[in-house]
Amino acid sequence: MSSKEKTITIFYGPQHPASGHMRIILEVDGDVVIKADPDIGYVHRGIEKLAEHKTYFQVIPMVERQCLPDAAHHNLAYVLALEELLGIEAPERAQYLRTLLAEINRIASHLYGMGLHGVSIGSSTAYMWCFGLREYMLILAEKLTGARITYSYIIPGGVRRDIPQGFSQDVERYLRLFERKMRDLDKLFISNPVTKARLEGVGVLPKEEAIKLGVVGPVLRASGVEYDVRRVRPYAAYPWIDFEIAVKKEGDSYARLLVRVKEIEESIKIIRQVLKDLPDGSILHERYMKLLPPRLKEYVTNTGLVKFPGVFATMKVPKGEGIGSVEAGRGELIYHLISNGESKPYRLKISTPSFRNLILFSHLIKDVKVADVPAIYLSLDYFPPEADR
Amino acid sequence: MIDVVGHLKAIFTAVKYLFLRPITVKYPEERLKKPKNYRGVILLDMKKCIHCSLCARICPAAAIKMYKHKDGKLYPGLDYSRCIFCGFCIDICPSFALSHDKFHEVVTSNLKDMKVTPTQTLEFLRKNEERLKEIEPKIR
Amino acid sequence: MSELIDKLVNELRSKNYNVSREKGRIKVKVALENFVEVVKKLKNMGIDHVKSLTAIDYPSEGRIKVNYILGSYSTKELYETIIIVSLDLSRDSPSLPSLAKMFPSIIYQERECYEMLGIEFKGHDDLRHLLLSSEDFTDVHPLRKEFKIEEEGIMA
Amino acid sequence: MNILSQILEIILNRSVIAAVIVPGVLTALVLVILIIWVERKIAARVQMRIGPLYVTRRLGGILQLVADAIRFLVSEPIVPATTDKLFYVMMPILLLLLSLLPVAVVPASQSLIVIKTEYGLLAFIALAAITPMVIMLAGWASNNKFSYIGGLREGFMLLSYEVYLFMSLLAIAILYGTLDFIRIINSQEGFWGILLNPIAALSFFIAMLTSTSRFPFEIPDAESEIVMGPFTEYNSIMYGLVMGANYFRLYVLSLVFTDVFLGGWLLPFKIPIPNFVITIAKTFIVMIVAVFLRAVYPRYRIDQALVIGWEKLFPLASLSVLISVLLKGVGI
Repeated sequence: MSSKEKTITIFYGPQHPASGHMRIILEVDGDVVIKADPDIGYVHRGIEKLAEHKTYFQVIPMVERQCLPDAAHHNLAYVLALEELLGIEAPERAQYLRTLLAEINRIASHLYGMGLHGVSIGSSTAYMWCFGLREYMLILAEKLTGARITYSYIIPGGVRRDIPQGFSQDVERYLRLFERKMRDLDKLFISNPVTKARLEGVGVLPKEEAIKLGVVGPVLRASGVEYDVRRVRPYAAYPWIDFEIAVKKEGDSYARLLVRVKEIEESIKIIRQVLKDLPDGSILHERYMKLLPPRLKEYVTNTGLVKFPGVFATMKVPKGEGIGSVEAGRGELIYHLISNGESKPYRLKISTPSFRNLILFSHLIKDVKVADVPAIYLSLDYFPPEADR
Repeated sequence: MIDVVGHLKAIFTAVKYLFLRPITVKYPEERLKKPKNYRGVILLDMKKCIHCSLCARICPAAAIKMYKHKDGKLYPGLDYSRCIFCGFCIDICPSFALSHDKFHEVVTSNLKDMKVTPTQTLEFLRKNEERLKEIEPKIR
Repeated sequence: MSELIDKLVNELRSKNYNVSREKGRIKVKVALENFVEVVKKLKNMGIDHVKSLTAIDYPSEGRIKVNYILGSYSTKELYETIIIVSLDLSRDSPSLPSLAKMFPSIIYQERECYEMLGIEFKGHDDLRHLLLSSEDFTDVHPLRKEFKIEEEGIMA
Repeated sequence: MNILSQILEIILNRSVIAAVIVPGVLTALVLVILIIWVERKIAARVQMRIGPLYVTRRLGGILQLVADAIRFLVSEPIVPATTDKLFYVMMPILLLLLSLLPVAVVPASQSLIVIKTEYGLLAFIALAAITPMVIMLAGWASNNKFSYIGGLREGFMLLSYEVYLFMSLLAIAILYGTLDFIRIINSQEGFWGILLNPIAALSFFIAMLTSTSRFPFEIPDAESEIVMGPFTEYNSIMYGLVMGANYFRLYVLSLVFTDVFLGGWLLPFKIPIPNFVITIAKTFIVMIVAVFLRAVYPRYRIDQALVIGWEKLFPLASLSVLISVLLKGVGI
């Protein structure tokens, strides 16, 4: 830097310890950021293009991989779009199981975001705690699906596995433990006066601005807009489930943290409700059950493990377009799937919450201290691989 | 004003945890018990295989390839450098020839060994399990 | 369905736009010259953000179809409705007016669409590459159909 | 024979022992290694982890830090091309020396003191005030944007914490009517300074946290904000020195805290152990409390730390001076 320049440019990432796989180009005057320009694409894998070269079924594990903390929701949104094209709806029990996994995953996803948010303002304890508590949810998901993060659990027409024996008791045990630890986390991190001092009034996003910028998820709800896809366009078992939408008016980093905490509490409630109200019945749609030979059908009903009919390998999907939208951990997630009647998608457009929140970087990180950059950035729970796809 | 209660609560909670047991699992000496139906490595029972190659067709990572065996028939072989353990091949197998093992920590000394031909699947698992036995994990 | 949505649909129909309506969805097919007018009308009726911008390449028909998925956060009656505005562009030199001034939420989506399919958004202040490197991908548009990916067979 | 006895006389000289062994270099080194281990273990425990374990497993990984030190020693030092090389290389060494220098006037027991002086407190303040300058210079010499911001932050922090650090010591000096450490300690017989003037103790403790950049005031080298602050460009042994220097500073300040507020080697009851052991043990406890806060707090923003310094702690330190004056007036 020459002595004449008044400002310096800081490359906040991709090698910065708190940046993730992206960079923000900051223009800094002393300790104040004047301008921020996000530069993304470091983890772009071209999932939309790759999807055009895979069969409908092969796309399922792939779409999960753009956002590992939130795999179930990507899985679900894609399958909803696909089911609209196929013109089927999963049986009720499968819908409840989808909701179960989605909520377990939402807790894990929020804890992931909160942990990183904690370490961004210096609380390594918050980081370790959130990741430790997230482990409980991963264990539950593992019991349900057989995998820790990449579930590939939801398939067109249903889900792949019924709940294992004794699952409800396991869930109750883990949830109790989880709730107890959450109360300690609240004392240690969330209500910690230093945390409050660092986050309150930082990165304020007023309601009008939030609406204008079209942001999504906890960020939107922390600014006072009561918009939750689970409520406005209910999918899976949400029409039958009673839950509150977490809303805050302040719109600052702390409100976004609190909205996540509240949503975790609601998710726990939903998980309990799902396990209480879980209806009996098949977990795979009638149309595909019919295709299975009797031996396999018996196996499915006895073990609760779904066997795919052979048609799944090369499934042809009617011409048309399907839209699947879910409330993912980070916000509204939309899959726009266009089929031309072949066995591979003609075009798959994924509108991810992280990508839609990207616009906030240049809006919120302006006239703030350098120290506030991580406090704002990670309060958005921005996940670079999800935005880059 | 200074939130004294908040400070004290935070400090006391931290002190409390000084005396509680850690939750860390000392991997690899200890490991968590894997649940039933865990999606680990994939085993092939060559007697049951009906050579339909559905597994290779559905494999999302193109990890499964069909190998021509001595008897002139096709059997699936798996490339673990690609496998993502989604278990689609197992679920689509109409004759239960493919199945999961709970074991999942696949390690080989070079990349070529990750490609497992149909006849090697069991041997591959055994080799890996032996490597683990050297550490003698405690299951928690 | 609420009255507001009825009113919205009727208004659009009265202008002879091609409007179809399903559960929770309104599809509007417009021509390029009416596009801005329709979007302005929608904006006046409470639509305030763009959820998704999808462009689909149809090389055999020589066109690129652009879908805008719009929604509203400010009007409660419109929460559940999504509005899909679609229009066709010629494949050779696709260009259409940018909505970035009207809906800031589309700025990055337009940038992505520009690099992926080579659609030019007139009036966008900052039409740079976003995800792809600008050196390797000038005039290469990966989401067009002529961009092929190698595929493997199932045999070893 | 004459030379040998002279050498022996030098070695057995109390000043030399004080400088080299207690409370000087050797004790400092051992305590620093121990405190880093304790810090990591405490943080791990609060975070439901185990912490360092595999080096000397039976002792709970206590030699982990020795292993780390060896790693720092043997890794290749890299001097970036854009730095001001002379200053860049010099600063870590200077920093280490200057951090430990104030220990020269601080006693560990009646006689274990390098330089016995009537103006110990004053000398300590003068010596302790140099290190922040070196940190700023290190940041400047690195010629890196993050180092530059980190150096500036250190400068800002310096302006705020020095004031209440000195004022709390002033309160003590007024209280006991002397600047001599040993006389201060002797006057605490029966009644420790922390009980007489707890406010001075509090503001000194917080100043200690701030000046050694401990949580919640870990501001100059905030990792998630400016990578490693002034030390971003430092690596291998140079970084090891920088990191050690910080803990040395913590040690010296804790020692002063013990001497001034915790009655040095005085105990309310009699036990037959050497005086310096008591002092060092107390110092270690103060250090543990200081590093424990890492597990509790996030960090403040720089402007908040400055506001806390000027609006809360400056009045508090002033109050402590007032208390001292009043106590003096009452005639204690």
